[in-house]
Amino acid sequence: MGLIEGRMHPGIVTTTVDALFNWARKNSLWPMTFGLACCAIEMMASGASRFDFDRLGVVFRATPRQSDVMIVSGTVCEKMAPVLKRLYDQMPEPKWVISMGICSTAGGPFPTYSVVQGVDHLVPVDVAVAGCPPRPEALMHAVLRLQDKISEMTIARSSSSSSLHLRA
Amino acid sequence: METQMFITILISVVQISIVLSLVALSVPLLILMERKVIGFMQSRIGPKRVGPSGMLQTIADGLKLLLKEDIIPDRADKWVFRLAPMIVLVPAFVAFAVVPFSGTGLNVFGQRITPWVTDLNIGILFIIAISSVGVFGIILGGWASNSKYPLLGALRSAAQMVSYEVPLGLALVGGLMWAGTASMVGIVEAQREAHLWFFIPQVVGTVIYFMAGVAETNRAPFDLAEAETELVSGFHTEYSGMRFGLYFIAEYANMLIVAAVATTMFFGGWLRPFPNVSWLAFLDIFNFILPGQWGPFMSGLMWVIIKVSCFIFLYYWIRATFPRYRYDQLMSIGWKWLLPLALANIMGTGALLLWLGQTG
Amino acid sequence: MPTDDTKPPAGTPPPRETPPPAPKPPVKPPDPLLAVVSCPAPDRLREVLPGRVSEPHFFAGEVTLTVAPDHLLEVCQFLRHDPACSFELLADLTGTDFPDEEKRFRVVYHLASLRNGQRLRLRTQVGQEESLPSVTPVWPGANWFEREAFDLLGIQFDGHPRLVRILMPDDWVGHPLRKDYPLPGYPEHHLRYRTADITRRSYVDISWKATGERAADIVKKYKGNVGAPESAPHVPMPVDDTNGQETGS
Amino acid sequence: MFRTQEMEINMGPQHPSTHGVLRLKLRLDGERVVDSWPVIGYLHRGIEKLSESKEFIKITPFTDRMDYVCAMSGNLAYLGAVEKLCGIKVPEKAAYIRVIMVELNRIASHLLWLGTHALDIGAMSIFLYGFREREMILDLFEAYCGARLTYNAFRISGVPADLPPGWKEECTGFLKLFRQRHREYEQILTANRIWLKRTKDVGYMDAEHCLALSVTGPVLRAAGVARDLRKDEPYAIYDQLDFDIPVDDGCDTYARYIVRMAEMLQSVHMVEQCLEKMPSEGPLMGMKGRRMKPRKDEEIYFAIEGPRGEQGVYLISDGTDRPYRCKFRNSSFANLQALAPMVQGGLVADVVAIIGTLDIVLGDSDR
Repeated sequence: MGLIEGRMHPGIVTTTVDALFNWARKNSLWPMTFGLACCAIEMMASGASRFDFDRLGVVFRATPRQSDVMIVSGTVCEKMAPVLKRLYDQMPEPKWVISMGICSTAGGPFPTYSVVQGVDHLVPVDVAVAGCPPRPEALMHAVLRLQDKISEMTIARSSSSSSLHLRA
Repeated sequence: METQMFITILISVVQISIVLSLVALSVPLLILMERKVIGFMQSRIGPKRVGPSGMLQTIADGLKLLLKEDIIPDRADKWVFRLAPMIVLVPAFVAFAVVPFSGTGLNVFGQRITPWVTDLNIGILFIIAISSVGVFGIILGGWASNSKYPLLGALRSAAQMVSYEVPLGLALVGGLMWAGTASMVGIVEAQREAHLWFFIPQVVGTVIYFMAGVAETNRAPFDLAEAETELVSGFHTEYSGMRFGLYFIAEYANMLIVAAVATTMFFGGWLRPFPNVSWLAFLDIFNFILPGQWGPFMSGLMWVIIKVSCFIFLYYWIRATFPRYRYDQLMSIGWKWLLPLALANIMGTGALLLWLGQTG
Repeated sequence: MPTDDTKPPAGTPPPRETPPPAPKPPVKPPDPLLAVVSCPAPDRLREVLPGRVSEPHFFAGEVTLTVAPDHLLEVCQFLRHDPACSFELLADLTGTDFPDEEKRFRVVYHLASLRNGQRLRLRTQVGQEESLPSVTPVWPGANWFEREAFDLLGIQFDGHPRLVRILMPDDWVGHPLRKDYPLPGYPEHHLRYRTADITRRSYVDISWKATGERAADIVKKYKGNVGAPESAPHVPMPVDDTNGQETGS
Repeated sequence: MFRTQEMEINMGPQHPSTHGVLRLKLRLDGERVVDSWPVIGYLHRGIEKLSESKEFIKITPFTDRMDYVCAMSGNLAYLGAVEKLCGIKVPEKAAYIRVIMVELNRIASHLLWLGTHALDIGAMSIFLYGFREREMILDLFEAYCGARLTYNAFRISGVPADLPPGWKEECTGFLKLFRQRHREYEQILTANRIWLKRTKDVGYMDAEHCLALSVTGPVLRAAGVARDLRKDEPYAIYDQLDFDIPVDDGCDTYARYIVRMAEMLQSVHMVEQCLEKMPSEGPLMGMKGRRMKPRKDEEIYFAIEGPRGEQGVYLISDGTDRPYRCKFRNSSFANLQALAPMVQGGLVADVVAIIGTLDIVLGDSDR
């Protein structure tokens, strides 16, 4: 949780503040430099000249402490799973997860002994991108969808049990 | 008597707040410009979506950082961890107290307001002394995180800053010898009287100063303390949210200080190029646009801003171009090249001044 | 016999493009894949170390020699250092599982000689309980290849500097490339790497130490890796779910 | 009272410059590396096991996903192995198209290496310039096979389609532009003092040690050994092309940089020749149908020169249309063994440079 989430009763009207905060959050999504497999190359391509993630305010940060969104770009293997989980736990709230590509979404073409069949076994996924690997445009679309999702957030205490996050 | 004192204090407070807000506001602009400038150098666009042409990008970043969860690692030294970013930030801002932003002051309600907070007669020394305090913030931050990469970053930073303080200070001595004063305002006035910017006789000093300044501010190619590809994020690896933001702001404020000192010391502060050549007076355009006292004030401010911006642009340009030095190479440059050169520069300047004094 | 060193490297060109230029076999076999190619190594071995290796097998321009594990190191030393052979490069080392055969694993060594432009495959058979001599004294590069064979197939190499798993986690149970290991693995083995319940904040102790301790128990329990374990080694994870409890207020 | 203590530090699996999920345990004395232990396998996806249950033709997509930076080479190595096992001939035109694609992909792969290597050392703009040109190559691939990264562009015994109309012109235009851009990279880096300081004598490994550790490819060539399978054991149509093997005897990171930069130009030269020599008409597939019956109980090893070194495939047939064993000998795996000896005694900053210079792809090494 951030600084003020969940401290206000849901009855309190917080729309303007919500709008401001959500605007800030969605326009400054810093993903972690966390490449796993093939998709990581496309993730790099998304940050590079032609697609230029910086336009959307997306800057890759090296440390989980300073990042907001984890792009799981590639196959998550059993050996990697605990690391991934720990990295997720190290990120400060509010945080989001984009599952990039079919491997991290559902195991992809690897129904094998060493592949985690979907990263949602480990961390809660906000946006899943299809493709093997997805094109940079698809990743960009995922970021835009995540921005839509963030626009729905509220700092008031949520009435649903799954806490503050998403109603989108 | 009491009212006079009250007014003096009030003026100081106003000056301080203006300077503080000016610096604080220019930091987001600097960050935005960095992303834009480097973006263009790398044949991409840079922030474009947030606000008109991405102008609000850094505002959004800052607000987001404020709203992030503030993580203090379990095994960190909690108080030092909290304190460290402030130790970095405060000196970076305090140093602006002696920076002259323009030449002539303003008369408001019969009170004279100078375009600098104070004109210490040891202005340069004050800046060097204050800015070296900032090192502690970095060292303590890295140490208090109780994590290995930050510790390595802090060690690098400590060694780097200690070694580059020396050539940084020595590089300024040559200029001081020309100026004959350590007051920031006095230095500029000396340049007006000498009819030349001090970088002309002090080319070596200027270059050494700028190199040491880049190293002091932990910028590429000397950004070893936070070398992203080596030490993850260096000393601030464990910092999240606004505490990281403070480090970030301090870094840019330090860049501004280095640029401002270079401007004052070597590039004639608020003076236009060739201040004694009268037909160049048209360069001070604000003298013709604005009435009365505002004209000279704004012209001086314009020159300071232009010169500082050039330095900042140089920072960005270097960052976009150069690979990073290695730790041991950095040390050897500092001690084996910059320090002897700076000393030689002082000797040469002394000899030159002696010769000039005898002949002239 | 083209054993002289001055001959330019003939290589082992693929037969589909250019037929092997070197010596014409007396009787052309009907299948071009089975053509005999020139390679000095079998003859040199026959001269110097008689009886150690089998007759060469030719297929698709490749030469295969079979060697018993006892003579492996000796033959390798010879092949590496003999000037007529001079196989400086161990291109590959791998094993294959043949569960129906008496000696279960077939291990192959792909050697390449840069000086002579030759390639050679050395083949040996080893049983599940037996071990092979490590060829790391001859080619230090065999280190990781042998670790991989140990990891994925469970082949033991004597004299290896540090024979530990390389691709799978250190505490993995079983050797996946064996033919009796199912492709999806044993899901029970994976569970300790998962967290079943996901909340926004779930701090689960997944430190290496913790998994290591638990893994030791698993290894004790399921020694020998074939067949599904009786019970899943899944330990329920502590979950911090305060968000849900506070909603009533 | 005062004592020094060695520090153990974990580089990776999540670290900006480990090129994926390599983990490197380092023991440091200050900043100097005393000991290192690379840990791989964080991307082990069980492709070899998976291949045993697939038909020959269905394995090709997995080869894309191993060395995902140079997927065409992976395709070619695997398909070459299958064709060798079954004795299938590839039509000349298809071989030309394959070589064009593989060489273009080699350029793309080297560009990625250049970008990430330079980024690790701190020159960030090169990374973006490299990607800019790489995108042009990907456009060419996309026009040919529809994919940007995992192509699956070849089939057993040939290629599925001819070059689309206008492709040759596009390609020629790109190659012309690329030569010019290549000069720009050289201007930025080759004589750059900082670059020289950071790469000269870093990661030294001579030919003898390279061979002992099964290291191949540009690393071996930068140690003065002109080992290139395209010349030594020519496959496809490489014996009809005129090209040089860039060799440097510096044995260090800078020499590898020089070799790879020269290789890019050689690839450009090769593609130009191929575009010129390629027959305009001719069959594209050497066989009809998809089922194949290799001889029972035979094994073959087929290797090509990938951008990272010898890229081999070892197949054992059991007479069916599936391989009994399919082992990929990937160069990253073997080359990674050189990492520990290379970083020994260096600084942390050198570790990063050495990881970059080995040009590893973790999918390639972990499979």
